[in-house]
Amino acid sequence: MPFDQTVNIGSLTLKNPVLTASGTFGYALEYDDFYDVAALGGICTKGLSLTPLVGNAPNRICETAAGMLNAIGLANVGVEAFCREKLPQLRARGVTVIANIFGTTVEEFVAIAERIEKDEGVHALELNVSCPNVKKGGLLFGCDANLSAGVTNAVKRVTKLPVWVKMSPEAGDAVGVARACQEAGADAITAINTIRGASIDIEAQRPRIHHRTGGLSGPAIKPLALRIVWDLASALDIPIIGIGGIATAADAIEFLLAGATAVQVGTANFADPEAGAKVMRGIAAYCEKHGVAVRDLIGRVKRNGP
Amino acid sequence: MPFDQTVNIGSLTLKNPVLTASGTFGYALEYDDFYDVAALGGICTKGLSLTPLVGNAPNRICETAAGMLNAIGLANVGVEAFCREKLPQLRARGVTVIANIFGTTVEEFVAIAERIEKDEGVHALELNVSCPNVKKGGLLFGCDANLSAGVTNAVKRVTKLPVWVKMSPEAGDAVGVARACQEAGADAITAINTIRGASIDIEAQRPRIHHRTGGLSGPAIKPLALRIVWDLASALDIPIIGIGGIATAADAIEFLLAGATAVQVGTANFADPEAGAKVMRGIAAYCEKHGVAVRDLIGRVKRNGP
Amino acid sequence: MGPSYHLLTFEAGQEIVAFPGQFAMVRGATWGQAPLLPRPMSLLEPGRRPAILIKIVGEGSRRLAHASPGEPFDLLMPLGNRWSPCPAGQRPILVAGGVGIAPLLFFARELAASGVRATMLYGGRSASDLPLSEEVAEVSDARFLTEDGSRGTRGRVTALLESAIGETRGKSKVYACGPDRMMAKVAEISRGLGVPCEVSLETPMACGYGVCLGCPVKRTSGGYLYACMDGPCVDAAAIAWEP
Amino acid sequence: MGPSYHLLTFEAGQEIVAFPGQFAMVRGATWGQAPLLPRPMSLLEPGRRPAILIKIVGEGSRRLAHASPGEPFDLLMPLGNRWSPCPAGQRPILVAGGVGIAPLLFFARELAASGVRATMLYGGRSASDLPLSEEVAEVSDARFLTEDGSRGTRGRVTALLESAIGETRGKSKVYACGPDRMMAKVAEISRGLGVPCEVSLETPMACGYGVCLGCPVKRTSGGYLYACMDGPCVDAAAIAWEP
Ligand SMILES: Cc1cc2nc3c(=O)[nH]c(=O)nc-3n(C[C@H](O)[C@H](O)[C@H](O)COP(=O)(O)OP(=O)(O)OC[C@H]3O[C@@H](n4cnc5c(N)ncnc54)[C@H](O)[C@@H]3O)c2cc1C
Ligand SMILES: Cc1cc2nc3c(=O)[nH]c(=O)nc-3n(C[C@H](O)[C@H](O)[C@H](O)COP(=O)(O)OP(=O)(O)OC[C@H]3O[C@@H](n4cnc5c(N)ncnc54)[C@H](O)[C@@H]3O)c2cc1C
Ligand SMILES: Cc1cc2nc3c(=O)[nH]c(=O)nc-3n(C[C@H](O)[C@H](O)[C@H](O)COP(=O)(O)O)c2cc1C
Ligand SMILES: Cc1cc2nc3c(=O)[nH]c(=O)nc-3n(C[C@H](O)[C@H](O)[C@H](O)COP(=O)(O)O)c2cc1C
Ligand code: FES
Ligand code: FES
Repeated sequence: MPFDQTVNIGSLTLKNPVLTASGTFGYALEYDDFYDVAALGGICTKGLSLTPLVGNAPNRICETAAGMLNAIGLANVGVEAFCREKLPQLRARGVTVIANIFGTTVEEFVAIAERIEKDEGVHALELNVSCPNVKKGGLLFGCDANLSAGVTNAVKRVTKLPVWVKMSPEAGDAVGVARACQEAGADAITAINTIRGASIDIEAQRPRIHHRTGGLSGPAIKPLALRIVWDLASALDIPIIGIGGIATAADAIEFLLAGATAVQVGTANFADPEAGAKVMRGIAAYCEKHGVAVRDLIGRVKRNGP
Repeated sequence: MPFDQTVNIGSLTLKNPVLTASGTFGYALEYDDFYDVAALGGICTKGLSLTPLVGNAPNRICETAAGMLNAIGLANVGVEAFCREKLPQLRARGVTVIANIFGTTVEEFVAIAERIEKDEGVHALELNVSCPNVKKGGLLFGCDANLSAGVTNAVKRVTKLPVWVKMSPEAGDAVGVARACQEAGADAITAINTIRGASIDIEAQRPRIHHRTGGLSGPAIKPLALRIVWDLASALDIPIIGIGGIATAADAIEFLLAGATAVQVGTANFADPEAGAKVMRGIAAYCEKHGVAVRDLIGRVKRNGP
Repeated sequence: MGPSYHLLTFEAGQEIVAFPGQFAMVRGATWGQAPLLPRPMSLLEPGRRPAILIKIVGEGSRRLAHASPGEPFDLLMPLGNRWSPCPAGQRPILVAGGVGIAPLLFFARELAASGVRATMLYGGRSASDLPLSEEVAEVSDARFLTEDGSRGTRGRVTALLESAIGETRGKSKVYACGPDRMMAKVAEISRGLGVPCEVSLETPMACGYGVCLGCPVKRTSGGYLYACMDGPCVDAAAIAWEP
Repeated sequence: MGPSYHLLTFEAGQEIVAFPGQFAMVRGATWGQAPLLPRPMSLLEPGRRPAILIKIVGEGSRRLAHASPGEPFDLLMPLGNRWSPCPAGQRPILVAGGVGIAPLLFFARELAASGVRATMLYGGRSASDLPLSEEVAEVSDARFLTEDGSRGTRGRVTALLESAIGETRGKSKVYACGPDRMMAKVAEISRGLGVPCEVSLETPMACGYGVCLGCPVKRTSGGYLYACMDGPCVDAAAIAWEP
């Protein structure tokens, strides 16, 4: 391949820098009708908890300007069912699997990681310390440097897999939290998870989301995500995986230029199930046009003078 | 008037709950061709500094999905020119004037407030402790409870005018910062200022904003702003003035229902110079339809069960 | 058709095989970043020129309704399940509220094609809320109801349901699509008379194919059904209707 | 017209009094939340049916260019200042690059109406980048240039400027609109030959009427000009061109 698309996230080499985001791609098996998901750099599973969760009461979603709110509440099949029912099928397809995991305590995170360790087929763990839609855990961890580092460190001790930590944009000091995770052994930082928002139905005079607030995602948050990724990439030594509002290859390339080593496509999968594949192809076309390998795009944005 | 539109922000009674936002409405004199700005609840001036500022190098603005980034850098005529050249004209028109003021030190804030105190015609001060586009001051103040409270307290001591403090959405603990300002004597909290974002031109491989980052505003941030206003209104005793992405009366009513006592229209003025007037009329129509005074809308949103 | 109902027909470029009850996720190819999500719409007709019936309730439906000829759209279809077949010996009673007629007219046509003329109770606020009523009358034994009495019987569709079921001496199956409150009432009446009832769920949806988990509906047996994957056509008895 | 240039004419419903160099802020009334901001566009024609010339460079210009007949738009106009009149005894030399022709064709028509036939140097990448060239030739002494030689002289507009000024023996005034780099070069040549030069600034704009402060242009005397209020037509000598 003249314009190499592979990137390295620590010890893990991805076929290309495009992953699909947790919670927006199911367990990837849903995409058989659309495209070969094994061609992706990777897929991040729906957030896995120690035991199955049914999630929040409806309404869980509503649309906002160029974005959406969601308060799914981490409805998922649980790590056990995932490993037994989904993982073998993903393995058979040759998919690069990132398990997104969520616990309400450090012990839960550790137990999930240990369970995953027992099977083959997961290539990295992504710690969701930034879910805004659950009562316990979630944001509490992700906005605090010590707590985030504590989770990271505890998980690192029980797994041989690379550990990615997924950041909240609500941490007052995102760089500080990320740096603490880096020091605790994180192999990469994923940024960003959603930021909490609200919407009110003025005729019913009720929140549109039953949970009152939901996580804002989609193109609306792209500038925010890009800024945070840029800040993190400038400050840290480990790779940053950029996410937030990416719908096109052009969006993804902005993140690469800002310093992301890879990107994730989230909400865009809803409007177009093939969004991930299109972003992948578009990046390759840009590399060809500019005559560069994808890793030469990383952090290439020029700085302006004062 | 059967459906009273007046609201009280501390000791100040506004004709109606609609103001126009700082930096998006010039000094209000620019609107003579469009409508009578004295009919508004109030206008917030462009941020005034102690001495005139020329602002940042171009490009200062760019559009994003349902939003825009700006890094104007607080270009303004300075408080002296404002008081001499603009204020008399505003006074003559009977406009309710909120002076938005900005300093890089507590002393500067105080000096500006003292200068304004000397003239008639300003009805309240809005402290911009949350500007993301300047090298000193700005966010530094607004994200720290002690610093914000310090500025508030110092200004309160030299002015008889009501003091509003304008919050940054980037404070890790917005409620904590606002509460500290309340305790320091703030008469109201304005929320929110812009949140920092970035955008990259992938062909030029350069930031679209010379300053690298700019403040994100417009409909994109409305869910975020509404959530913060809702949180603040639930936690504080002083009035909250809601702002962020308000373009229509329906948007404004969401903020009132969430607990804002008044609202500000910002970026929407650019697409439609009459946006403020339209929001004003739309709220009155809603009050008529629902048979309530505007103050009965404040905080009226219903809570969902668990 | 009333001012707020619109029929939209697409040139699919290929034969779309779909069944009554199934839906499409529809998005304008030129919408850009807002509206962001595709909108779920029941299929009214399959084939090379699939059609939907739109009621304007917000920005997305407004743009669909006012599409200009030749405007490009992205459609994901067919999605979800179909109305379950009506068992032999049971008479199908279709109960439609307003735009809920779309999947039921499609169903009535399928039934008619197989030689079964369904009973249709079709209601709305006023005469203009009964789009496609002539087409409905062609393929079913239709009774119209309006709340203001401007067409057919004055009242709500549920007013005639009991007698319609009675006419079949309980040998019927009810299929309903319309506002939640109407469907809950239809479900209650059917249960009371011991006849099976199926409803087509309407919830907000982001994806339409099971990955966002944004379309839950409370289940009587605990937890949630997902409207796009477990429905939209579901046994009414499985649903824990909101009070 | 080339594939990426489009003429858009509005039914203003009233007489728009505007002068060459002034612009409009244009936004589709149905755009909703994105594109958010109106787009600045030079007026090509005033009157009851004002017109603009659009080059597609992004989403906003694409939507304008592909507007369907009857589509509603919000226009704020006229905004900004006009080209300053050409002093008696000086020959107007208009230098246009691509879509920069719009305010200059308007100007050439005004000059022609007052009995002055301007010199026009009109350049683009290739023949298809010279929209409205026939209209231009009608009202001015036009010389066309293309970089690929597909029409007129091969080269850039600036190639002929020196000789055009020379022909007037320095008794001319230059008016330029086009890409920044072209205008900088035109300004440099004019200054070198001691003739006055005016340019029409293009910057991003949010409001168009002086409140956002988003349209600064660096001034030689320090600080900034604002393109919407101090321009768009400004003395080229006042501008500190980027290197
Ligand atoms: C399986 C399925 C089939 C459907 N079939 C049809 C159809 O054939 N014809 C038709 O006109 N509509 C149908 N709908 C409803 C349609 O999807 C919504 O009306 C549409 O998405 C609203 O989009 P909007 O942008 O116009 O309104 P929005 O601005 O999104 O919302 C306007 C109002 O409608 C409510 N709303 C939003 N989404 C839905 C929804 N899915 N169901 C009910 N209310 C909603 C909102 O709460 C709000 O009060 C169907 C929905 C589902 C789930
Ligand atoms: C006073 C004035 C008069 C103008 N007259 C015309 C005209 O008659 N015809 C015409 O086609 N265009 C004209 N323009 C330029 C036009 O406003 C921009 O091309 C348009 O706003 C781009 O919008 P977009 O959404 O298509 O592109 P965007 O997606 O906003 O941007 C696409 C590309 O164009 C660049 N761009 C954005 N805004 C401008 C701008 N104002 N000037 C130059 N480049 C820009 C961006 O940096 C980006 O690279 C004028 C601009 C000004 C300030
Ligand atoms: C419906 C939905 C469900 C999500 N579920 C998860 C999740 O389980 N775990 C997680 O880490 N992030 C979750 N996210 C966050 C996304 O992975 C992503 O960080 C965020 O949506 C921003 O990216 P986007 O704008 O591309 O969607 C979810 C997002 C959405 C919209
Ligand atoms: C171009 C521009 C300039 C602004 N200047 C100021 C300012 O001088 N002082 C200030 O407190 N806020 C300023 N703001 C922030 C707005 O007042 C407002 O808080 C923010 O834009 C969010 O509201 P909106 O989405 O309605 O625009 C500015 C915003 C914009 C877009
Ligand atoms: S609509 Fe996404 S899971 Fe049902
Ligand atoms: S465009 Fe807003 S000040 Fe010039």
